[in-house]
Amino acid sequence: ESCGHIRLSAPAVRLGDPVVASCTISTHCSKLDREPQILWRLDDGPNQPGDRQQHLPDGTQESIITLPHVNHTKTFLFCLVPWTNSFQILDQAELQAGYPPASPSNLSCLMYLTTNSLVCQWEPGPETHLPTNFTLKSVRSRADCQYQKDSSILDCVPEDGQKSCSIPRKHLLLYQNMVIWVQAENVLGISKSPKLCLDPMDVVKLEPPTLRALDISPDLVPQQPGCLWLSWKPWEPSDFMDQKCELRYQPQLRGTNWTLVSHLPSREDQFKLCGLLQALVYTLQIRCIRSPLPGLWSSWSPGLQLRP
Amino acid sequence: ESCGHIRLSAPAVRLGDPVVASCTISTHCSKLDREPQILWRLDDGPNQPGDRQQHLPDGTQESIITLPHVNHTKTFLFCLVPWTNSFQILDQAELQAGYPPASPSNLSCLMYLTTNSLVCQWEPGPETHLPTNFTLKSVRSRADCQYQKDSSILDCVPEDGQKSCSIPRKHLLLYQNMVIWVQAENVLGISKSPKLCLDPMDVVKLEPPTLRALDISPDLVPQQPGCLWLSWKPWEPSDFMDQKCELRYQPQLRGTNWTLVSHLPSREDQFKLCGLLQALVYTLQIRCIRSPLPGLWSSWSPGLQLRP
Amino acid sequence: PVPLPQSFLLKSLEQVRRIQGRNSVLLEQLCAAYRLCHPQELVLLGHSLGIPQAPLNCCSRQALQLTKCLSQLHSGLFLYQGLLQALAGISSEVGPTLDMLLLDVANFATTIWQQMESLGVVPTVQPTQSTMPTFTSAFQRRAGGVLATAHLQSFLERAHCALDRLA
Repeated sequence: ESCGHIRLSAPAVRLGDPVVASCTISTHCSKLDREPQILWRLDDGPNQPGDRQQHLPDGTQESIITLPHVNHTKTFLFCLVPWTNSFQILDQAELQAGYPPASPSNLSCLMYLTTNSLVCQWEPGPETHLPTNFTLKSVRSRADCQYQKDSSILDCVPEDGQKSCSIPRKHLLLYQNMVIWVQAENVLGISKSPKLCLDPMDVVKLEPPTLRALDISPDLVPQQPGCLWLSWKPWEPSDFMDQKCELRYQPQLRGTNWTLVSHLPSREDQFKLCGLLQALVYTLQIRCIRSPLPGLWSSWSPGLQLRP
Repeated sequence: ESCGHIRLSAPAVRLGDPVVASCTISTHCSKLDREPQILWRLDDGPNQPGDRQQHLPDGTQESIITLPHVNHTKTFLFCLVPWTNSFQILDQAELQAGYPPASPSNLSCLMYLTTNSLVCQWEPGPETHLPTNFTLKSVRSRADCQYQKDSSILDCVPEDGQKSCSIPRKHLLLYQNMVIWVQAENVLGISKSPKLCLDPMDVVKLEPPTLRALDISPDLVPQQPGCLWLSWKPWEPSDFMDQKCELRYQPQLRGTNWTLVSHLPSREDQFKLCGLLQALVYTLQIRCIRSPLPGLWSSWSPGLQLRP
Repeated sequence: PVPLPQSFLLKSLEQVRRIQGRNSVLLEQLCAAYRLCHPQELVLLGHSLGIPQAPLNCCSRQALQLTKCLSQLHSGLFLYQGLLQALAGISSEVGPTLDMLLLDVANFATTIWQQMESLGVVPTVQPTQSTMPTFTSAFQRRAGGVLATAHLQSFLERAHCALDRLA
């Protein structure tokens, strides 16, 4: 049984809040004088007496100190007594200070067809100065995004410090809705992000098709001035998905706008684009989206430079 | 119970060796004619009859085929019978061919103070064409490198295809001898490398010290023509080891040799090197070795270019 | 009969195409790894191993019965899920593809079941897996894999036709 023991009103408080500490010295502490003066020290600070020291009914000595504003995120509190010509530390307590976690925000998810995993990311909110654990929680739900209280909730724990988490394929029920949220927790509290309800297949991260120029030999098809022959095929992993695409083109001239051709199929072996000015070099790009089922636009394909 | 069953004289043979295969068709194979002609196929080759087909006492049909020289490292052998207007595969056997492993050679080990692991590497020997497992085996031994037969042997399995293995610190008894060898094994045999007996601390991979020029201000020490002031300190992780070092220097002139200064300490705050020609730029390098205890020379430090 | 919702049909068609794609990859891998490239050469073995094929007659153009068609779709997927599970551990080359295929088939079966629930035509008794073939050799497991995958491919083609007609 150690000689001294520190008790804190709370192991962690909000930055700036007060904390009360008590240090009691048990009677059987033989090596000490009968009623030693109990002293306190914060980290490397000076030894200072408590606010008051009293004799408890059971014979133990107790010193109480109040720290009005804890303004360090981590403080070591020492309880000491004078001994011969030095001081002896009897106990040490670690006091943490910070903020309860704010609700994580901007939760968004993408389904990657290459890794077959759903990756969600979020904004953690302001610094809490305390060890704070983020957990991505998900649960299968009915079409109306309701789920039984007892349905099993999957925890996805991000890698250290990451603000995203990847749910592997074996935990995903594709083509069904699931409810997803982030929980943040530290010693001062717990908070939850707003809930998302989605079918992973509706948030597929789609890559654009590969756009190519076709060099149609003149004897096959009469050359038409101001026309280009193009072909494209969908990004291979998304081949099974019905998609619609749009093509945009713009001459390499300062100040010209893009011209858009919409409602194109995701696979085109021979596409003739006319109405172009022969002298100019055009930049062409294409992008697609899952359709008619819900989906997200892919990015634009890398620019293809062609002269009609 | 399936209709047909292939037996091989051996699942694996040396490249070029013969193999004998038999395929027996059980009597309860109702769907087949009474005495179907048993055929063989190698990989995508043609269907061919066996050397001979016979009726066994228990009523089963057996076809035997001899492959005089197996010259593919992996062959699929099929046993088929004609059925309606096609052929039916009754069984398939996988025949491997290659060589038993030669003894691994050039086994050498280095102790890395940064990772605290002993890394051993070896030459695997000629290609065996068969899945061959290499295992680095080690056992604690007495000073005379003998060890009891029942002492526990540690297996270090290299990462796929690697010809080295790293024994972590917790499996090493430093300052004691251990016996180390490599075992290679495949379906055709087992081989062992010659044994090494070493104390990991005697094969430390030492890094050279950091060599620096001292600019001693003239008023402190009278400038002496043709002299350089140097300082060096040992590579930090090897600081606890007694080492001796040697310095070499050479003017940047074609055809000049290195001059060597031996038996230097591993730490020198002020070292005066004289006898140099003032007009020339010299390249200086230093290396060290654990001493007097056994050790390996570090590499030479990067060249330091100085003009006396 | 009650028309099926467009989103269900579109999702089902997409899932069929997804599974067909992965299924043909598995067939290619089994062919490349074991030279078992012609399922028609394994018919006899299939009989002796008892590799079942799932019926889809109620989805045919001539005899379409919507509720029974959905039920046959679900039972067929459930059967092939069992068959594919019996192939687990077949080899490291095809393992990953097999695992993904299993998940896709299971998810598609759930899509069908959910739709049957919405239509209130869920059979009173939950489907139980019929006895699966047992493989006594690596060859039987590989050959069983080729046959099961080939049967699943033809099942999916018929399912695609039926769903296409309904969409």
